[in-house]
Amino acid sequence: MSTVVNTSGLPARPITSSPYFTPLITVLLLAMLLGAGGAAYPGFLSLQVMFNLLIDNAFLLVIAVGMSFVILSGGIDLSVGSVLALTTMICAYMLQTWHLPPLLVIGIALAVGALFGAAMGAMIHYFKLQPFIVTLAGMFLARGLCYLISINSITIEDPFFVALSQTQLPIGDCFISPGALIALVTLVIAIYVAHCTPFGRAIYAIGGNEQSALMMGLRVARTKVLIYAFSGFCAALAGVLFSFYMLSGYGLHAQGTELDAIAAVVIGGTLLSGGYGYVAGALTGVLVLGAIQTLIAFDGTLSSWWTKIVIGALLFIFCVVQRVMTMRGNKK
Amino acid sequence: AKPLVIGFSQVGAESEWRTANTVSIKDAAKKEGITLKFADAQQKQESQVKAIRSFIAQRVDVIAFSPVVESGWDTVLREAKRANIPVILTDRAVNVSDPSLYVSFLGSDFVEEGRRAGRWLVERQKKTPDAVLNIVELQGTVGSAPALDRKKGFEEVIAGNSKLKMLRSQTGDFTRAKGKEVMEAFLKAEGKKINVLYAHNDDMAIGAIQAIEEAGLKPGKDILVISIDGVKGAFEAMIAGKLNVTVECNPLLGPQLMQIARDVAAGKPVPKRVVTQESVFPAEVAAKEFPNRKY
Amino acid sequence: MHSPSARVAAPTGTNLPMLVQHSLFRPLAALAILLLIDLFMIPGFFHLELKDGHLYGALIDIANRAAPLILAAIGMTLVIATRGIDISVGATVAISGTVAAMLIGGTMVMQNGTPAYVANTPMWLALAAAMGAALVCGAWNGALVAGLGLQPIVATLILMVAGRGLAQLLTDGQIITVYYQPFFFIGSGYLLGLPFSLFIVAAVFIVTALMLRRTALGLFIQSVGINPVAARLAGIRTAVLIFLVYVFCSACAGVAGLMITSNIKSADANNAGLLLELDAILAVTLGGTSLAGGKFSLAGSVVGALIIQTLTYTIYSIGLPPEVNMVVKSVVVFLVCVSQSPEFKNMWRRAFPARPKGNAS
Amino acid sequence: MTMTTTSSSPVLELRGISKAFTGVQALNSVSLDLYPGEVHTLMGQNGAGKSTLIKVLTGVHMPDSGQILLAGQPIQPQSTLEAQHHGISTVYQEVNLCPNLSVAENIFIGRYPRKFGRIDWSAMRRQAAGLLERMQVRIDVGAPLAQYPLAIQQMVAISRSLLVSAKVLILDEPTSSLDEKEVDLLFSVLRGLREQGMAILFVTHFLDQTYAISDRITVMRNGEREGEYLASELSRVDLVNKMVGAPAISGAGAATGAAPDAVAAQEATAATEPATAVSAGDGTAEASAAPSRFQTFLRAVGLSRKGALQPLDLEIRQGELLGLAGLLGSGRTEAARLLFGADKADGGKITVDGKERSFTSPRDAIAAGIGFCSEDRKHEGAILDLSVRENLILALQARGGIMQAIPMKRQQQLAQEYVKALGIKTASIETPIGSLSGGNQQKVLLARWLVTDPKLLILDEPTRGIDVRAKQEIMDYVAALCRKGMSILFISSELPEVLRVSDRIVVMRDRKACGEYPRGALDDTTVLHVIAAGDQHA
Ligand SMILES: Nc1ncnc2c1ncn2[C@@H]1O[C@H](COP(=O)(O)OP(=O)(O)OP(=O)(O)O)[C@@H](O)[C@H]1O
Ligand SMILES: Nc1ncnc2c1ncn2[C@@H]1O[C@H](COP(=O)(O)OP(=O)(O)OP(=O)(O)O)[C@@H](O)[C@H]1O
Ligand SMILES: [Mg+2]
Ligand SMILES: [Mg+2]
Repeated sequence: MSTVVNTSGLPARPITSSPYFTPLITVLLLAMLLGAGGAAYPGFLSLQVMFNLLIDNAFLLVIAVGMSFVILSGGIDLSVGSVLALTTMICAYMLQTWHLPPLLVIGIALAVGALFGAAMGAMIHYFKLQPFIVTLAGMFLARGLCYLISINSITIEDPFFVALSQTQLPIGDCFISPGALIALVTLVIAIYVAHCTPFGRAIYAIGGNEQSALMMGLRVARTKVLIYAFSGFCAALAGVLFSFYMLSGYGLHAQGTELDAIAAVVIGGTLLSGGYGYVAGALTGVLVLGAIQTLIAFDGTLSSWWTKIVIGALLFIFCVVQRVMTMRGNKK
Repeated sequence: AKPLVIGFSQVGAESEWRTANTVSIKDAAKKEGITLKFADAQQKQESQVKAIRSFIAQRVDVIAFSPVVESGWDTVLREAKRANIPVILTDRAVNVSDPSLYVSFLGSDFVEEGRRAGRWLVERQKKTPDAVLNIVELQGTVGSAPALDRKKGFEEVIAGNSKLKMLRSQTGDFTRAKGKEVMEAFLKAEGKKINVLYAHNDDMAIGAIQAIEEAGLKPGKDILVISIDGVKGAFEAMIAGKLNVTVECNPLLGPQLMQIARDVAAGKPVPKRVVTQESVFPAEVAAKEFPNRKY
Repeated sequence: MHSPSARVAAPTGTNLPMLVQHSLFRPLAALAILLLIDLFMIPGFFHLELKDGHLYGALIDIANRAAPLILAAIGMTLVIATRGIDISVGATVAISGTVAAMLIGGTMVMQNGTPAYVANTPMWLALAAAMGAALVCGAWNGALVAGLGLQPIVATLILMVAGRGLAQLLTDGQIITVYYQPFFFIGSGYLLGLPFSLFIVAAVFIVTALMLRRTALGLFIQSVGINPVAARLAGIRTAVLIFLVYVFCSACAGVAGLMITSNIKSADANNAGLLLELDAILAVTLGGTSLAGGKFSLAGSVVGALIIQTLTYTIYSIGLPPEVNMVVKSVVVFLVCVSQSPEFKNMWRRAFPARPKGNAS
Repeated sequence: MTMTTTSSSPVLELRGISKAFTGVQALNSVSLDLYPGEVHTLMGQNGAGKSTLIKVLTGVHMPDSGQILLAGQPIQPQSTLEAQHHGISTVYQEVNLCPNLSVAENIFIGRYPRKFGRIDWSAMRRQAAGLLERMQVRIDVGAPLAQYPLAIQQMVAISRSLLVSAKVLILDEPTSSLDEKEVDLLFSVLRGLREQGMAILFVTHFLDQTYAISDRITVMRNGEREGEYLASELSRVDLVNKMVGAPAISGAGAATGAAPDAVAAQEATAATEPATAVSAGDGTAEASAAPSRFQTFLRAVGLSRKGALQPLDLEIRQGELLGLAGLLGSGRTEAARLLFGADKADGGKITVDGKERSFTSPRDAIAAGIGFCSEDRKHEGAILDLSVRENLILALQARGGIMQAIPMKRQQQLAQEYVKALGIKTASIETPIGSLSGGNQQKVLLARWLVTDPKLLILDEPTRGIDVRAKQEIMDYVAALCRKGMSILFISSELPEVLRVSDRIVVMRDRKACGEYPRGALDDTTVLHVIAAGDQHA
């Protein structure tokens, strides 16, 4: 009589409605993809190939981590690919022309990225502009700035960068690159921030309902600016990793990476409308994209257009299976 | 014996030229009984690096690739070297600290192409020694190697000539639509002043030719049109008298590439630089050449 | 947008004339400023002349060039109004253009000295097939978004990635050149002295506007965009509506594809309509439609598209080096967007108060 | 003005606050004093400016003029955060929480318990469960808020506001979706806070509640303060008169009875009864002339949905007002949604007018002549950016289909008609519905269904947030429609109201029907018994 509402009468919540369900499906699908690759192509399932997935996609992972924050808050950041390119350009230019110490260069590059993001975040928040448009313009701007620095590609010869580029950290008889480690560390920090700090939770709240977040007294303005600053920072960090990876600065680097990052985040189970998802999903998403590419390279018979079609088809399968499974799970 | 396995990382399929290049390589491999692992990088350097890494993981016999960009190849090429896989570059060069990272570079010389275009114009100018020729230029994609080099080569040659004046230079992104659009704008801004159009590829030239016609001028006569590549469309335009000259940039690298690959695999020495056979096709020879064109 | 007040509470400005209050005012003003710059920077910019019965001039060029973008923007407006987005527009353009070009093709046959051209397939059939292909693209997107409930960006990303691949598959990676005069009429023909493409755009615009005005379509689309749950409970077939909107958007893109293909007389599967989707989205926003869905302005999108094309044209004509193109474009976008934001208007009013009545402090 | 009995100096003073929106002067020089250790109730008709006053006070809106003094010091809160820092804690009229976060987080976000610098999740859950326990809500606090019905969400919002050690607590219609028992619990919590010296500002439309809890009442009318009174010195009749403006009620006998608010209001509106003259169904036969009255219109057999509703048999007759009573989560809303096709039923049959139907979408139900007014107006009802007119004709237009656009003239005529008939307070029919006060939005949504002239109208909490007088008007209006042959399924958490208006009452408990009673078979006490026990089948 005294109990107003009681859960005892409710059926146990099924696994499918658990918030972990979508990411779980993605992990399963990824395992299936890798399994299929292993069955079809000898050598595919070797440890080094798996490490290569991380090494080759380290920069994408870092970008996707930043993008996760933005998407969780209900926004989007299209400028990341260009900011990455701009960072490589800044690094290369300052190293090659001004011969600044590499650590200072990295610091400056990261600061520029974060400031760039913060500026966009401020415009989005204070002028109530659409994130899509502001970051689209940001994308043009950052690319354009690359060309203003130089339209040529600049090779980086700085010994520190070269050393980092060529260091291989052995694990068994395989190896992993410092860049991949940095990316993983970034991921871990981001997961901690998202789930264990008030800032992280505020991101989720804003993604859930910005108006409510404001009414609940959260610092929406600060959080939003910080989110985009973080995304810009991640893009710049990815740019630094990319510089290690490529040892060059170039205005045409990483074209379309923003879409890869968005796709990775979404495949990782984060809802584009904001509020739902896990930062860790970025890793699964990135690995899925990487695995698709590796699979295609191992196959080695696809024409250019077939490559595109197959990528599209695999994306389709991923999205549909994920969607159908979740719909089954909590059909309402 | 086991057939030779070549891993080839292509830039993409962004133009007809590139497609012809791919087809040539695939056909040549098939004809020679070589197993070709083909990967399309969709214009992304990072994809090429990934593809090369996966070739190393698959332990192919030879790796060949057309680099998207010149710089940034040291690390992955070192990995290839450590795995004892020889690397051949096609079409574009790379900028590495240690030249032993690749065994051979097969391809055209973009700067030279630009120079050839320039030289043709200088020759042509001699026919009308007094007139000043105003040039407009349609560049390729901003920052891309062919765009930079073709501009450089061309400028090098016309630099000393006071009768050749560059009026406008703008990017047409290597596409017909953009070429046409930019040319329209040039025509509106400069009007009849324009005497020469130099386009970094045939596609932009073909687009621009349409713009010139729609403006009521005669391409090839009122405005001289120079372009680079030598695709079929360019020959048709030359036959119709709308294009004056195209500098060939030969995509048919397949047979030469397979030959080098075989030599490398057999341990034979190969030249570090193999320049593809290329020529300049002025309109006069177009009709005769046309039936021989493969792309 | 969760707060309705954002848009409602904004201007109380009583001293401004009605004109300034109109939602089209700012986009139009931006366009006017650009044209003004052209007037001073480009000699003879506004000059129009009649050449063999064709009106000829920079303005005509801009309008003509903007035609495909306007079409794409019209389709995109409706998609955005339902809270969606379609980033596969460029791919659809490539597909429809390729299908048309392949079917028409046209071979140059030398008939006693004069080159004559014949179409491989009757043109109407080719056009129908091209539009059919575009509609299939739209149906695919629509099914993924409305049927499966995928998020619009991701759903259309699939076609964006695969679409050009499909088009290239058809052409084997070649640029298909068309040699068939009647086909060229769509993209570069003239009617009554004006480019024919303008008539197509006008027709699509008028039909769409009429549909929105005269039927309940506009109301339904807005309802779905603002509150899909409530719209469904009010009895609107939300899924069908969303599906149709994507089909419509692709149809617009299909026509744009025909126009582009016809204009350059060839189908370039890899480059036709490249990044058109971004420009279309930009046009819609510059026109004052919010990406959050709901209220939209079709005319605004047209103006937005004209702004973009005028800007592009200006950049090409005033002799800017190509490497600054993007910087200029981004700066203009920033300026136009900021000037449109109500917050900016408020700040402006606070910074330069037009002597309003009694203030709080 | 009456003298105050409690402590001498107010914690919070509002001085001459004015606020105008486009076309509306929402507040006109309103003053208000809040004293510590007092419950101060704000009363007024829909659109009187109560919510606006609260929003000004808490930094959501900037006042055009006026002053806010906290403990004598002027403050100008620019945001809710700032207001919170000043010790002002608020529950707004529309639930403002994040649906994606867990219940516990919604309570604690912004002030998490920390351990080693990071959020202490387990402590947070424990404390959240404890807080809700005070209101006797026992739910899984780890589950996302969106899983719970509106009432629970409201409790969560209240718990959140209780968490801060605030000086001032503001509650804007917190009880609109709660039933009596929960209201009692809430009140006991509030009394506790009052003892501790907190100043509480409370908004409600329920006279009972007003008198149960308040020490002081401020009445607002048309954006102005009508007056401030001690609750003990103001009779119900006077209160209603002051809210409405005209001395509409002749004092006697209104102060007692099961539903005094209703009684008072009934009389208040006696004169305006002809408001129902607007005929929703011009063509339908007069009530008495309709031979079909009380023939079965809709019959549901074994209607069920996993996890939401146990098989339910329900019969609705023509021209009948069927009440659905029950506690929170008893499945009333679920039943309504299934009848309307808003959710898909797992099993069961629905027969309408003798024909078997299956509703896979609301459209099907609408085609069969059913209308449904949802309890969640923010998410399932109002289309905020659209105008009153557009919101009002939406269902009618949807039924007519895309092609048959209702001519603008007719739209305006309909809108004007209903704005007048239901007394909707709006600047114009072209005003976006989002800028109407909560109660007026509700009226527009009701009108949305009335214009479609449905054969069966399902009203899920239709009077939530509607003022005393309007509630009466609406219920009378609905009753008149019933007499003309429309069937109504009426769901309300206000038992007295259900008892008063229903021809027949179905009581639900634990997601199934547990009894059916004709009019008059239940009274205030027996119905509680039935709901609680559920086993006394009639
Ligand atoms: N954001 C807004 N824009 C325009 N008008 C508004 C806005 N908010 C409120 N109003 C208007 O201000 C007046 C007062 O509204 P308010 O919400 O304060 O009423 P209320 O007393 O809370 O009514 P209810 O009991 O129905 O909740 C109404 O006429 C309303 O239409
Ligand atoms: N205690 C609860 N825990 C979780 N979910 C609940 C609980 N109570 C109800 N629900 C869910 O809330 C939804 C609405 O319940 P239902 O509303 O049908 O009851 P109601 O009698 O209409 O109550 P209300 O007065 O809240 O509207 C259902 O989907 C039900 O599963
Ligand atoms: Mg209110
Ligand atoms: Mg309910």
